[in-house]
Amino acid sequence: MEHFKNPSNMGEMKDPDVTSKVGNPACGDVMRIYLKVGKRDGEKYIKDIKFKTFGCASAIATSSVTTEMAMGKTLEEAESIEEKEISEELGGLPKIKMHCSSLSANGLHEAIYQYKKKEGLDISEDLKKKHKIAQKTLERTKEMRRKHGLDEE
Amino acid sequence: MEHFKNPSNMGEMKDPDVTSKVGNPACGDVMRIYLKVGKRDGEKYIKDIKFKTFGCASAIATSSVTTEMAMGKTLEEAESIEEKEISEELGGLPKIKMHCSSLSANGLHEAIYQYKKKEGLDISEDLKKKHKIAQKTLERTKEMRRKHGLDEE
Amino acid sequence: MKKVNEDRIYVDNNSTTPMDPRVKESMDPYFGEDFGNPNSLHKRGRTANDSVKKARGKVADLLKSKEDEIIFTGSATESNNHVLKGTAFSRKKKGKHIITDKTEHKCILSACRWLEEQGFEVTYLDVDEEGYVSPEDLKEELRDDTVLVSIMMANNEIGTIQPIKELAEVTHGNSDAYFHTDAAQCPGKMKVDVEELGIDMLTLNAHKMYGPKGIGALYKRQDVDIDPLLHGGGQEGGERSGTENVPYIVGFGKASEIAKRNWKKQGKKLTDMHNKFIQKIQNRIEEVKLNGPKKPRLPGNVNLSFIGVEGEALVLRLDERGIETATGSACSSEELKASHVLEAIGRGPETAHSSLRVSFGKFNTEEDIERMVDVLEEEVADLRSITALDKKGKIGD
Amino acid sequence: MKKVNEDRIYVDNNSTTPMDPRVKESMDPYFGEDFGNPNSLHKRGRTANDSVKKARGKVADLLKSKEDEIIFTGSATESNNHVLKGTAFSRKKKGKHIITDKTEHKCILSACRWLEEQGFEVTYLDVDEEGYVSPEDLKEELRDDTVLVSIMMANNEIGTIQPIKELAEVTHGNSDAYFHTDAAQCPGKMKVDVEELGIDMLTLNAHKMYGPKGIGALYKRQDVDIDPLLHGGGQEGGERSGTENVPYIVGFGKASEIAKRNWKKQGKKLTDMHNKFIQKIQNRIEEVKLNGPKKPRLPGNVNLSFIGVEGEALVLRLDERGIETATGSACSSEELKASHVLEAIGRGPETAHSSLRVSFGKFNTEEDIERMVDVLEEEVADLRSITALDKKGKIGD
Ligand SMILES: Cc1ncc(COP(=O)(O)O)c(C=O)c1O
Ligand SMILES: Cc1ncc(COP(=O)(O)O)c(C=O)c1O
Repeated sequence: MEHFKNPSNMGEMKDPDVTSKVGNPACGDVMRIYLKVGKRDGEKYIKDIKFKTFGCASAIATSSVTTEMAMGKTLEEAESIEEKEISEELGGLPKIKMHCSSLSANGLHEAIYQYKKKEGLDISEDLKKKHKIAQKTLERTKEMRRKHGLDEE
Repeated sequence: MEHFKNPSNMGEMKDPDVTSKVGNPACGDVMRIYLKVGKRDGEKYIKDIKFKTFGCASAIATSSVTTEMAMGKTLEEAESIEEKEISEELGGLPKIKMHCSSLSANGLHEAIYQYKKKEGLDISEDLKKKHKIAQKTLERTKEMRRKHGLDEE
Repeated sequence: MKKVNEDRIYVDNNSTTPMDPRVKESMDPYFGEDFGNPNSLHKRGRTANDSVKKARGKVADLLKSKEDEIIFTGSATESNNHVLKGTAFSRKKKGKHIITDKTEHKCILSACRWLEEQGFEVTYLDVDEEGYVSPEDLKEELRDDTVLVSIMMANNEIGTIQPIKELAEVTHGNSDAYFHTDAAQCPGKMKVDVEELGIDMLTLNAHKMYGPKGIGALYKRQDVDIDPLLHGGGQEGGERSGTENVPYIVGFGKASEIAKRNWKKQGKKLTDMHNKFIQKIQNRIEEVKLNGPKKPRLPGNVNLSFIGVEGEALVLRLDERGIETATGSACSSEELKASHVLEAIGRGPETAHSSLRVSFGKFNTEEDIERMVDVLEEEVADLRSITALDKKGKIGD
Repeated sequence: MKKVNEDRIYVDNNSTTPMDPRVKESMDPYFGEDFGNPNSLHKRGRTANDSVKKARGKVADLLKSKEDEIIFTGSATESNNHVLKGTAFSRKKKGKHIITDKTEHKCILSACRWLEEQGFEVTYLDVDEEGYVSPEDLKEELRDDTVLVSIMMANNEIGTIQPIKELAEVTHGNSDAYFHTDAAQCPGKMKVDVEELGIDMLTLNAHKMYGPKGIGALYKRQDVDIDPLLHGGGQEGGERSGTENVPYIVGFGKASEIAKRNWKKQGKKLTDMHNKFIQKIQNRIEEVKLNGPKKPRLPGNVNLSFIGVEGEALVLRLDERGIETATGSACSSEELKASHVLEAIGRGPETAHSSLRVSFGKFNTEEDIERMVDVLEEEVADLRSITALDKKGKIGD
């Protein structure tokens, strides 16, 4: 669990091109991804990526791995990174922790979505769907917090 | 448990004046008492007493103690020996074994009943009642054996 | 292997067994440094968790089941209660009928009686004079609303080995009922292969196979779904809650490993011992009745009635002379009733109260047999000289 | 007394405790020569039986109950299931209503949920922000058909000590219901006197008081009559069947003897430790929330939420550095839900997922506190530098 003890690409980024936010604190997992996008051979690619995670050891480790995997990739390549690859990269996760790799994948995809939207780029149907799911989770969270009156806390 | 390992007055008696039989094999306890009655100072007394018991360790030990207690006593004295005294003589019996001391008392009382009946002596109401209970137990046993068809065994 | 007790002969192995020293050894670390709770996240917890997993694998190996089909419980009693009540309550919409037989261990019978009070219906199958349940009888009693059949693998008192494979086939071929067997007496002495037997659930415990007292297991086929008996923190995959008894689970694993390795050899040794013992007794003592099947019987199990000799008295006389045995007589039970098993095979009360159970285990030797027969001959003769019953075991006149 | 682990700091004593070496020692003979089954007539059986009796006396002494009011079970989980289901089924003609509260151990709550499925009705009382059940609330919910009230004595997560005496009085003064309390966390740290408390039933287990895992006890007042959970051979006076776990029963006896002798001293020591620890943390780390009552709390129990720091991650970071703790976060539970106890006292999910439970035991020392505070300060800072939540523990924008 080196990725848990000494995670890579961790922390805030100054002047990111875009930031995403995914997760559900009711489940104990929230993640932010910061992206800087560059251009290489006419293609947009991830020039820098950082994360912040509120989550368990697996969530932190998958965040770290995901950012390592995404770094330097073109947007299209990064968009196609799936949770399965992430957990494989980590040497496999227990079934009960699979949601952690899905969190990191979501965080990455959401960041790319936000970037593409901001820049007015084409967004694939698949990415749109992913974005919707991420949004819904956040909505549910807000609702729950309202319901429980949690802001008084 | 010396009375269990080496019971006193155990075994059959040749030419007894009377024999009694009490108990219920369904409960694992059957006892026979053999009596020889003598006369001393004009009073009838127990000149010799022996027992045979099919029963657990406590049943054997109480049989042994009961015969020791009765030996040499007048019939009236012996008639008044109660199960409580018997168990006390043995240093107390666990509650669950109290029925064993009652078995021995019953055996003794039944033998005296049979003797008095045979000799045409006066029988107290109390002794009559005790006899009736002993008879009923035996009856129930026979019935049960019939019901279970046990004689085929 | 060193005898557990040098001067006394312990032949009550169907009641409980001495612990194998290797089992004890396997448990020790978990009473010390490795005391962790398997549910904890930290290292001590994970160590405990790994050990439980390993032990589960060993029990699964013994039964040829999958790992996650093994649920650790607190006893065979608990496993049996779990099966009966768990099935009854979870399937009550499908039906409320259960079938078992009259020679089951009391934990099956009294759980069934309680279920009857709760509105379930139980059929108690008769057995023949050797203790066998008949597959035809079972077939006749199966109904559309039968949800469970529970028949023990080997009887703890009289050693009858039931035709489990056949009974399970009859059950599955003629109903939707689950088939459960209580196999507490079997491992380490005979083959117990859940696949081959074709059963749905099976009860085990450790203390009949040289493991500790107070731990049991339940094999439950993956697709069998019943209610838990102990609800709570969700241990054992939610099937049986409560902090895991790590040392005993590890010990159970070790005992299973040994049982799996040795059952053939042990089964043969114990069978030879009980056969030799029965023959010697029958040669030297008159009026002895063998209770249970002639052969084959549960390896090591002997049950004899010495006519006219009350069982409890005989057990205590033998005990005085250093031989530890058991009886189906029950002069110290609340109801004073002799064994329900002996009654079920048609023994009358006198015979039932005259029973002696001798059960050999792996620590017994040939010399034990010689000494036992000598002592038995003397004590039976002595108690017969006191008995109030006649030669046929009757009250007479 | 020698520390159990020299290099690692174990502060998860509310989960399970290391075994006291004297307890281990007391158990050992029963894994060897004295392996007998207490139900056997012979000497080995009687020896075992006597030992069980003696141990029962010691547990009774601890609680100031009568000997035959103590029933040995396989765990606190079993004792609690026994009380709930046994009372529900035996009193169902009188009524089908049970009252408990939202902060009970899961074994109470899930047994209640199962009973609801069987047609019983359960009221789960709210607690205030420190975790207290209010006697007034209880009074309001009591009904003619209430048959049982079950409120724990001290909460295992947040250390709230309930006003049991008062709650029992309210129950008995306003209904025919039995009053039960789960006191698993209490012995050896505080007074547990069943007479003084005026309760009908009480749950205990050994592994929270330096005894073995896999044994529990149930105090049941003589005149309280409920159904058994484990039916069978009639052990424990027919209240709980199954061959007795003699070594653990003996160990439980020993642990009780020690707990009875030392509870005052230990209670004070543990209270001092938790107070000192809380204070140091609050002095050195910002944005820390104390969960549970300010004081008095269950001696040794600390529950803190480090805002923005997920609990499971913190536990594992501390574990890497040799400190063994627990959390109310449950990233590895099926439902991913944080502690129901923290929810019941009004903690939001972020705070609940940020909780750390530290529970001191008798083997901890003052030096442990120093080292722990240093390490915690570092790890909390590090995890806060990664966290996606803002300073208030919110998601922000
Ligand atoms: C208050 C309380 N009740 C019940 C239990 C259950 O104990 P066990 O898991 O040993 O059955 C625990 C411990 O986990 C507890 O703290
Ligand atoms: C066949 C059988 N089933 C169940 C049991 C009950 O075992 P335990 O008392 O360990 O629960 C026994 C042993 O007594 C047994 O022989």
